[in-house]
Amino acid sequence: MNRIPELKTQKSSIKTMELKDAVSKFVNDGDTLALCNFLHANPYAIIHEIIRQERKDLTIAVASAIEEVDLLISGGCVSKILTSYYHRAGGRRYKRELDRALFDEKVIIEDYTNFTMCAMFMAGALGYDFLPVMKSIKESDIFNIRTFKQENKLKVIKSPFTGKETVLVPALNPDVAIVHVQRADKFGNAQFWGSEGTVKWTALSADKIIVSCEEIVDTEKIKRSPFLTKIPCFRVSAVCEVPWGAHPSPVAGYYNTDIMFRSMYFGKALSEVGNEKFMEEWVYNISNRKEYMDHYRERFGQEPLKYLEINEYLSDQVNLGYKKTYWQDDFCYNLALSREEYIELTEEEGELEL
Amino acid sequence: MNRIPELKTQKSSIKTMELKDAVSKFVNDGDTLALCNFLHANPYAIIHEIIRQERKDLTIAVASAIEEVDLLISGGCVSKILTSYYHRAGGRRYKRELDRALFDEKVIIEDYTNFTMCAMFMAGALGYDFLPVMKSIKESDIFNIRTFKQENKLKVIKSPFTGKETVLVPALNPDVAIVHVQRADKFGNAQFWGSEGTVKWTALSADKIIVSCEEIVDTEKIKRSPFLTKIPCFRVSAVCEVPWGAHPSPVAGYYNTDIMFRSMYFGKALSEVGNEKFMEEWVYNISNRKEYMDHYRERFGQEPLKYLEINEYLSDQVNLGYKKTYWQDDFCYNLALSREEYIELTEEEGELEL
Amino acid sequence: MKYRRVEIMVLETSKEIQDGEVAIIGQGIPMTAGAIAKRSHAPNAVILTEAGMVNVNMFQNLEDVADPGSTKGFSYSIDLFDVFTTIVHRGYADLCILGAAQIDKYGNVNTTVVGDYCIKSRSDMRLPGSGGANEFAGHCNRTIYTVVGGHFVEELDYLTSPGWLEGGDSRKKAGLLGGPSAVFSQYGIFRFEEHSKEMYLSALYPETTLEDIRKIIPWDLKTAEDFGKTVREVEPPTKAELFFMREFEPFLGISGHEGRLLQVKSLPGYYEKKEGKK
Amino acid sequence: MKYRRVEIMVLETSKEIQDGEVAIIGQGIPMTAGAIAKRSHAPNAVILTEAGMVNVNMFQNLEDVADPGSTKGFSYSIDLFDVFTTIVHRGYADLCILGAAQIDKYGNVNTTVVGDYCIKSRSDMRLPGSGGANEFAGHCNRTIYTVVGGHFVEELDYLTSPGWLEGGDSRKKAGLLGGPSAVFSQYGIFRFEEHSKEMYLSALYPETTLEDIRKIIPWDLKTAEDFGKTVREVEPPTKAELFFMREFEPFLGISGHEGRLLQVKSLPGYYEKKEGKK
Repeated sequence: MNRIPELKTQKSSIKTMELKDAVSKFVNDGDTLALCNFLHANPYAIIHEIIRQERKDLTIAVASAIEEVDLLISGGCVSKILTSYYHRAGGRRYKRELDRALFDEKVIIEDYTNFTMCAMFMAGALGYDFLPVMKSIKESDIFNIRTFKQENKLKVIKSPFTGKETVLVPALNPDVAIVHVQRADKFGNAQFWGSEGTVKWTALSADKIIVSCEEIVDTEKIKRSPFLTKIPCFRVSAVCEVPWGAHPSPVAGYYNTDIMFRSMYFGKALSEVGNEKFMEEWVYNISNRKEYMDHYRERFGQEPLKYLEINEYLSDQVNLGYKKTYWQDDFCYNLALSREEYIELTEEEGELEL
Repeated sequence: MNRIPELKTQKSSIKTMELKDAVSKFVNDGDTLALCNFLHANPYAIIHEIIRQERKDLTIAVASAIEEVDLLISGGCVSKILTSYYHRAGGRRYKRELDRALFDEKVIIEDYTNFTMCAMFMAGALGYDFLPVMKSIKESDIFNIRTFKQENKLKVIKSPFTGKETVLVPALNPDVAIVHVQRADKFGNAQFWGSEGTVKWTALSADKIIVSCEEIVDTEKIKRSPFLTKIPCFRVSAVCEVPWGAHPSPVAGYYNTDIMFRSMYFGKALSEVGNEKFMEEWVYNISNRKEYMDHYRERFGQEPLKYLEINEYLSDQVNLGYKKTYWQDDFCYNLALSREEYIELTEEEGELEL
Repeated sequence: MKYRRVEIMVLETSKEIQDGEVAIIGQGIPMTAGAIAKRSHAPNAVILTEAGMVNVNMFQNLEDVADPGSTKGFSYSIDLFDVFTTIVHRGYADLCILGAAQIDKYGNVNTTVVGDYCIKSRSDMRLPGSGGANEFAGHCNRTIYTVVGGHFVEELDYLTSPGWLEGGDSRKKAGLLGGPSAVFSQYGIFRFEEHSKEMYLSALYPETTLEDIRKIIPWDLKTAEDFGKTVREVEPPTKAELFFMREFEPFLGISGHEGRLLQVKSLPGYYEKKEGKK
Repeated sequence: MKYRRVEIMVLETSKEIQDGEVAIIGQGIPMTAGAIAKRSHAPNAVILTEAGMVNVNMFQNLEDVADPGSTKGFSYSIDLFDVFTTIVHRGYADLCILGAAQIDKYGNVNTTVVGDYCIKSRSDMRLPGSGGANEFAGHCNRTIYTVVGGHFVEELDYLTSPGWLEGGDSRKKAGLLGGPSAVFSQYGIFRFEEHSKEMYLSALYPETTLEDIRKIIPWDLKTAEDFGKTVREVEPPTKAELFFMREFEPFLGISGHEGRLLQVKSLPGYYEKKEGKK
């Protein structure tokens, strides 16, 4: 998945569109698809749309997976998985889509660690071929046992400066990354806070980035909090306003984990029949996130949503500041000259005549 | 300057102290001293104190230097410089301390680029021996001409994954880093915003970090803006409240560059006599920053300070949020049980007797 | 009043965190241990998770290591890469507290798979995988394990996280710092002998005998007495401690299975209607 | 009304930035060029500096690349490392605008030292050094140079930033992307021939002749006419353009030396008292 960095740009312009169109335009069969969110604000709305549009033969790259990858497997979208963690809810009695797919040899998995997954994304995001990683992985079966990455999983060199043994990961540059964030502007400047996880490096490693967000906000809000921007406008292919786009996972400042809904899913997904029913009801029979939430309210009422509400804990306001302009009341304090004196001087010092 | 990472910790505790004591305790003759600030909020107060305490034989490591390194040279503190940029105000007629010291062979300089300086600090901060860097440096005399770093300045290897030629920098782990920031709490959690430059990687590369700040604030303010924290408490050796600690450089949200004062310095520093006068008046005859600013006001009045004032441009407030506690009015919504039902269940499920 | 073994285990685990230390907590049980430490003997401890929330002060159990809503703020927001490199790799993490599914006598741990890695039979079972555990175990000063529902084994099916490797100085030779320091099971506490690095019984929980312990350990376990020390008898928890823990994480007072069933049933009118009819 | 050559140079430089492009601006002259582009033909250009302020909309000249006070906000705050890697190295920087002290016919540049690197004689002179220039010049799609007070030379005293190296495909062979695209001097504009990569005269400023240009170029300079094109004659600036530029950066209307003298004198009562008596 390495490539020589090429001259490329996704010019700064308005990037808002319907999620349906973004997936249709930017996700292709056979792509390596990176999931940016690390257990926080998982991009469920985008994933449901990818399943509905029946993408095939995807290689999923994700540092820590919860049930979102099970859904993609259910949808028949996945052939390979690069990951370091795959949530298993409680012990031997809980078999799910991954277990069935591995047993049936429908998918193949390559195990890493959260850190080495992140380092591969980062190497890709930086435009390097490789990055060094921490040594502990070499003393594990994660290093020894390799499936589809084989000799390109991890390599060991001697540091040319100290001679010390150093483990390297290769760069990972997915075709497309999907990410859910709190907010973005119409140009695609995407802001994320709470637990940062692997969002930045995963997103920036990809060629194309699809952003869904709880709300599109005015650029002035972005400019007043530039430290919250994790993905700049000129990297984004599409930005889609999708409230509740990460349900049932939490979004800092917007909503809490829907534990009940997740438990319900885990319960159903134990059997193939239950899993199919879930997919039918919550993915295939739904055409967008608004319908999904309408269905939720119809099914369960408003009460479960009340436990997802978040209390207010506002960020501290600091002064970002800007200086006085050099010219104050026709006096230039930078040169200690009145406008008249300045004009006189420019006439003296000028070289050409207008 | 590489070292095997050692088990070490600077425990979380109260780190406030007088700047005088911080320099006396944590800066030693012969140290490699890193200057973290990149043309923004340069730590002048700490530098003046180091000069007054007559530290000798320092190796200065800094991505971009303005006049602060000239001051350290004037003070006889410096023997080596690792840098990539050294501000020269306007052409051949402007000779300053660096020019004199190089001609007299009092200091030796090794040239890098801003990026490779930063990458060396970053390698050190990450605990790696080396990091890859961008290839362009290999096509320059920065690569070809080497002074004291010799073969350890830069090395070239073939990428073990792709065979591509890759330039590497070695890690840089300075003994002590000095940094000026907007604010910190008493534990040393240091917050910085505006232009971020090289602050984070330079500070985190060092064994000891001395922080000066415009103000010490309550930890609650830090917790409401964790994304502004660039150095965590457990890495900091000392935190010193020093208002105006970066004058004449700017501090985002606090004050603007004092262009007039810097021009005055550049003017004086052209001659050895003028430079000595400046050092006498602004460094040696002053014992701390408060005296420095008192002297400034006495000398120039309040008027020049008025041009340093910063207009208010407040950061946008976002909801960091927190969830409802599981127990609401003796009802546990997480398990959908009343307290009575819960207690009954714990008695049923309990394994041991109290 | 009744209590569960896991509750005393959490309380004992919390005592591993010293004041002012930098402690990494993994998913599940370790989080409650961290919260107790922070509210009792270690108020200045810096608790963090790999998702990059540093210096959290959890008012209740985090759903997972990235749960942003269980703390009113935290003092340093970084990402996963920075946690591992600038804190752990540089040696600034005093300890980590992790869970183990299989653990051997040298504290090597498997959290990846039970049985064959390629899931060739129905009895082979995927576990979550390393997550952050491999590097935490390999590079923190001290690694503390909690074993709930996991097993002590002669041989791991898969080595996810390095402990003392083959014992003795084998870990040091591999260039790794720190190492496993204690293992908290539901029956007692284990530590590692200084030179051989072999796990031994250090303390027993109330109402528990050495025989109970031997039933879960497949090798000839040594105890503190083999090294001239005594096997400590752990005090039962206080009512206040139990109350605090159950407020913080109601799951602790009941079994995980029971808890999950309750959660599923609580979605009003759903579970009953659809599944109840079968 | 009089104007200075540097003012027309800034205006012409600004035209290199296309709308929506990602443009890196270096210290000094390039900043005003960026500001003009943003307020005229390229409102959606993303202007950034290596200190990590991305998408600035400067209301006046930045004192330097890290000056935080000359923009009311910006949309993406990163650090220097991220600018170089995630933006420049990955190929997302459409162009950079840099200053040159010595430049040769293939657009290779020296900003490090005039004379001997080791400053063995009083005539050897340190310049600022690379700063960010080496990597910008080596990895941006297009590099634009402004030459004010610098020199066109046959041979550089030190190669700080790679241009087309020895011309032809030598840069491509070295594995570098992009390359120098235009050079703005005080007398005219230079571009590079497609195959040989040799610098040629592309445009002349008002009241300037080819002979004026030849005086500052030590080699036998080709012009656009050698390649069947015409040497464009640059239009003089408008009064509105001059007014805008001088509001934005008053220094542009006067010489740098004069400006600095004025600044020093303006510290009330200081310069006069101490230095005036000499």
